[in-house]
Amino acid sequence: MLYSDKVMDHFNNPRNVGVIDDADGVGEVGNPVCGDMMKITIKVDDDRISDVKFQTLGCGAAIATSSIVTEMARGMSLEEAVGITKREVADELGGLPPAKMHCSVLATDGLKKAVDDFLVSHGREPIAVGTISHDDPDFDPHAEEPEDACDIEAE
Amino acid sequence: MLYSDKVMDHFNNPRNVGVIDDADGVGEVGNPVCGDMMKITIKVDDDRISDVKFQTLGCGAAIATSSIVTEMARGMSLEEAVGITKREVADELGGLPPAKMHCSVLATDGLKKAVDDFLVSHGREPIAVGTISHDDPDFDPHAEEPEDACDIEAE
Amino acid sequence: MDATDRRVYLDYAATTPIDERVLESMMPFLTTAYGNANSLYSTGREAYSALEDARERIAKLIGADHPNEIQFTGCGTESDNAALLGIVSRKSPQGGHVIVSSFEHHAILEPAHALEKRGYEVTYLAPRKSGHIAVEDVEAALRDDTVLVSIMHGNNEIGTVQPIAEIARVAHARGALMHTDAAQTLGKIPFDVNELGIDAATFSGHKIYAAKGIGALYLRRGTPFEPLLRGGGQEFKKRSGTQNVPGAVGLARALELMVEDHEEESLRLSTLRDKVIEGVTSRLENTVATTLTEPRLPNIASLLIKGVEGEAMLLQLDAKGIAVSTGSACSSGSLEPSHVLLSIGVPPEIAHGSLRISLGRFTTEEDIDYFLEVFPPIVERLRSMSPVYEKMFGSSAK
Amino acid sequence: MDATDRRVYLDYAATTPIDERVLESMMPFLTTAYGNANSLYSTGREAYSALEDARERIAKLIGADHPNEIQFTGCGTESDNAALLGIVSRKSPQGGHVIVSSFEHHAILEPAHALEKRGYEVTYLAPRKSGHIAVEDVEAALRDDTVLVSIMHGNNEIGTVQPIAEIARVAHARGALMHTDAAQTLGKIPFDVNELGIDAATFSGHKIYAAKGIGALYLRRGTPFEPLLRGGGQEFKKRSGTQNVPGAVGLARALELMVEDHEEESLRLSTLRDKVIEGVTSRLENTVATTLTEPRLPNIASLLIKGVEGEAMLLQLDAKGIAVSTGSACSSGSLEPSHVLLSIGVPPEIAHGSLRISLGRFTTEEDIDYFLEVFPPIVERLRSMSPVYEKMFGSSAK
Ligand SMILES: Cc1ncc(COP(=O)(O)O)c(C=O)c1O
Ligand SMILES: Cc1ncc(COP(=O)(O)O)c(C=O)c1O
Repeated sequence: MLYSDKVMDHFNNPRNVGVIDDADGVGEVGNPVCGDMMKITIKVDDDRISDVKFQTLGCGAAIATSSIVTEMARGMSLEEAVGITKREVADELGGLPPAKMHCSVLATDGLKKAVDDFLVSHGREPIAVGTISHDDPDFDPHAEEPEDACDIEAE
Repeated sequence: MLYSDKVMDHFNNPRNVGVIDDADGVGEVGNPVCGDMMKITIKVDDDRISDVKFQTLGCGAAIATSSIVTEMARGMSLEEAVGITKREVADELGGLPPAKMHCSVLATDGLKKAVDDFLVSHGREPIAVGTISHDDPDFDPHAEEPEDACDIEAE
Repeated sequence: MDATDRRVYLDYAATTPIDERVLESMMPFLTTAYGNANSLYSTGREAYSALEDARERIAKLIGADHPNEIQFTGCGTESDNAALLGIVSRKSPQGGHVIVSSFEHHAILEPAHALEKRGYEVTYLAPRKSGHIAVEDVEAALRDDTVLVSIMHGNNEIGTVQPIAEIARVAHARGALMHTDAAQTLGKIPFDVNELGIDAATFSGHKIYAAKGIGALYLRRGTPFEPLLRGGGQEFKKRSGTQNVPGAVGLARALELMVEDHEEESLRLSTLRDKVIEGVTSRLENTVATTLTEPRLPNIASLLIKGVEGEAMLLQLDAKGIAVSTGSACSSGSLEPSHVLLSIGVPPEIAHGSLRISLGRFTTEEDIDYFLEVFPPIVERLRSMSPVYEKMFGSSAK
Repeated sequence: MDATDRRVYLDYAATTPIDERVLESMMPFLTTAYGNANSLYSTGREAYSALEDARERIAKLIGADHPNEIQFTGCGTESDNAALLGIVSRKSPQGGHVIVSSFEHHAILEPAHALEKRGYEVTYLAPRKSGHIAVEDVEAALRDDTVLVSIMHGNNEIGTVQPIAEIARVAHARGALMHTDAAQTLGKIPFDVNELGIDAATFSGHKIYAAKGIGALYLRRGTPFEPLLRGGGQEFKKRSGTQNVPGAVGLARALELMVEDHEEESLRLSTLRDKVIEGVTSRLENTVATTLTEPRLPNIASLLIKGVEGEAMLLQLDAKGIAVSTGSACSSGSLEPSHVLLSIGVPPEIAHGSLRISLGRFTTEEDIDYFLEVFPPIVERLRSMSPVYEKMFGSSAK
């Protein structure tokens, strides 16, 4: 398995790590039992994301997708932010190994949750509810299994 | 498969090749269909083998066993000559690869036939009749198959 | 030296470099002595002699009764597959029962699943918490129709060594045959097929400084066996395919080198291994050795680093030039973390943070010092990025 | 030069030396770049990149649609076994019909026998007298339940090349899949998986100046397949076992070198081959080419030398430093001479006297001259030692 240079850059130098103390919205997704978990906090100004920070427990792809999604979301309208797809996240990173595509879902789902948290806490309708899911919209149950060397063990 | 030096010597420099024109006994064994055939001619003096010559079509082991058996038989009494076993022939050559042990039978059987031919043509009882056989007295049908690399193909 | 130029290989259990003395022994057969070992002319006989010489030396080094009990194969996986499928399907073609441990390498587990599909019953025997298979558990699992017991000698992830001689004894007492996967142990700890009393054993070249692409299978004379690779009848009709003569010659040389100094080397490595374990657990809270129960391989340190994910550690160490391995699911693309860790009761959220440091011939004390210097800040940084570390482990440890 | 010091290798169909350019390409992976291609750190990624690069180059050179259609294996025999057993047992687990030719390599015939034991029906299709499989014979043998047709591309003993594209077409028309054993043809004659229309193909490294211990299997995407070696899931789960990276890199380089100049080389070799045939048959009575019907491989001269036994010729040539091969039973320890020669109707007593001269990259015209000088007296001497030569062949020829 090979990560792109951009993935490695975002993994080694993740942007926007941390927690916004007076956050307007908070999203938490994932589960340590599955090996990855993400918490994202946002500041919202005029229905735009003015600041965003994340914390992630997880593999290289989990951390890199978290990092890039914060970069993508900053300055976006809430509608736009909720619309970011896992494919866009992966593309922005110059691609992800097939076995790692699910990590992009963590990042987009976390962001959606944070936006909804902001909306609901302000008495508004959530945008993302129902669309949040760890299910991969691109998932094709009949596709061949990901053909990638990371899919195997090194001994 | 490795032939011993002595096998290679007898193969490359076979002793007593040819046909004795006024032979007292002639033995022919084998079959070109099986890939090997031997003809042995003997002179007998006073019930001893005074001269012996052979012709052989066959592999290295067939030629080498033919050659050594003529050396062994020369000067022997007819009784002694008929008593040479395939194991003795192989031992005399410093051993044969398991897959080639059957070649020693060709040599001993040829010699026996020549002796019997002499006896019968002189109105005497054959010694060897009934003992001549391509069956290997050492053959064990329950033994493992010969474990030797010559037992396989080189591609 | 600039730290980032430094290269420290600590993954000898995954693969080893070829020792240059091994490569040297192979070179004639990679260049001038290229004959097919099955050809009758001198170039072939030269290859044949080298092959048979390699076989004899290996046979002797593992205490085999006869060189022909060694077949050369293409890898450890092939040996494992051939042993499991070949013995079981010949000894008991109509079905029966097989025992393997649940922390075998996949090269055993997968053929075991294949046997199940063909109608055999397979018991996957769990190790005890210490990471060892208990003889009495094998005894309890044995049945009258047990055909084969296959328990690995040394575990590749946690380094525990199983009581193979005792297991073989109880297996034989019930009429079952015994195979052991010795890919990780050969040359590292004493290995004698008669002392162990086994019927078959798996070896892999690239774990002991020989080449990739060569393995061997020990098969005691008379053991029922059906070949996995069929064809020209090489290797006493037990493994067809033109023999990899340089590979075989290298394997023999490699084993000789391993056995030559295995006592000193074992001591040297286990000292370094203990230094790794002590160094990490004393420098970092919430870290623990996976198991410390003997017997263990001298060269494997298995650690659980709570609250971090293995692949992340691995990649950060790689950025510092250090090569290690993890049992995290994320590194393998599977959904579950290492079946080995789960088998000994490590919870998944901890197993994701496992780290395997495996040492070898070229590991120095400086390598370990460098690792111990570089590793703690990496863990601390990753933990500081985690949304749950404090919650899950922070208070408990402080 | 003293004649006995001279070494002339004329058995390239048995195995080839590693080309030094191939060995050079392998060397980094035999020394510093020893990583396991499945490891995530840089040493592993380096090996992974080299492996995938080798796969891509091979895929391109055989016209494959996707690099993942190439799996690396341990030898041609493994590829043959995996293809036959893996495709048939996955496509039609409940049984069915399989067609192979009767002059396949044993690496196909033996697994075919194994399929028969498992309840499949196998047709062993005989070649015509010319040594070629006729398309209409395949067509006639095809049935509605035919699962797979496996016909070798180039025959290793007599060098005939089969009409694979046409055979694949008729096989597909009846819903059967098509495999071809291309161990002897890859790189020697044009080989494009799409032009041939095949679903699977076998390659072997040591036949094309790569190392022993490496082979490959082409498997068209979507072809049903069950792995022969199961374990860690390498090679897209189709062939487990730590990959032989140096072997794979060498195979790619070797194929490149083959393809680079195959047209000139083909011409050069076929000229030398014809010189061998012409030289022997004109110098010696009662000798004949086994077949002269095209298409044939450029590098194999198969001769029938009546009234002598093959092993004897072979050993006498060896004493002069010349390496050749024979289809005589005596050289293989089996009871029957070459099944290939018998399959095209050569009587056993003639087949025992077969000789295969196979040429390659390092064969020179001087080599052939030397062979042609040395060979006739050997045959004459052996014939003069034969008790039956005059009787069987003497009068007919004189
Ligand atoms: C215990 C064990 N068994 C089997 C294997 C498989 O060996 P190979 O990679 O040579 O196929 C390995 C290593 O990969 C191993 O560690
Ligand atoms: C036509 C053919 N198929 C298969 C093989 C087997 O290849 P390997 O020796 O690499 O197993 C060979 C040569 O040995 C061959 O000539």
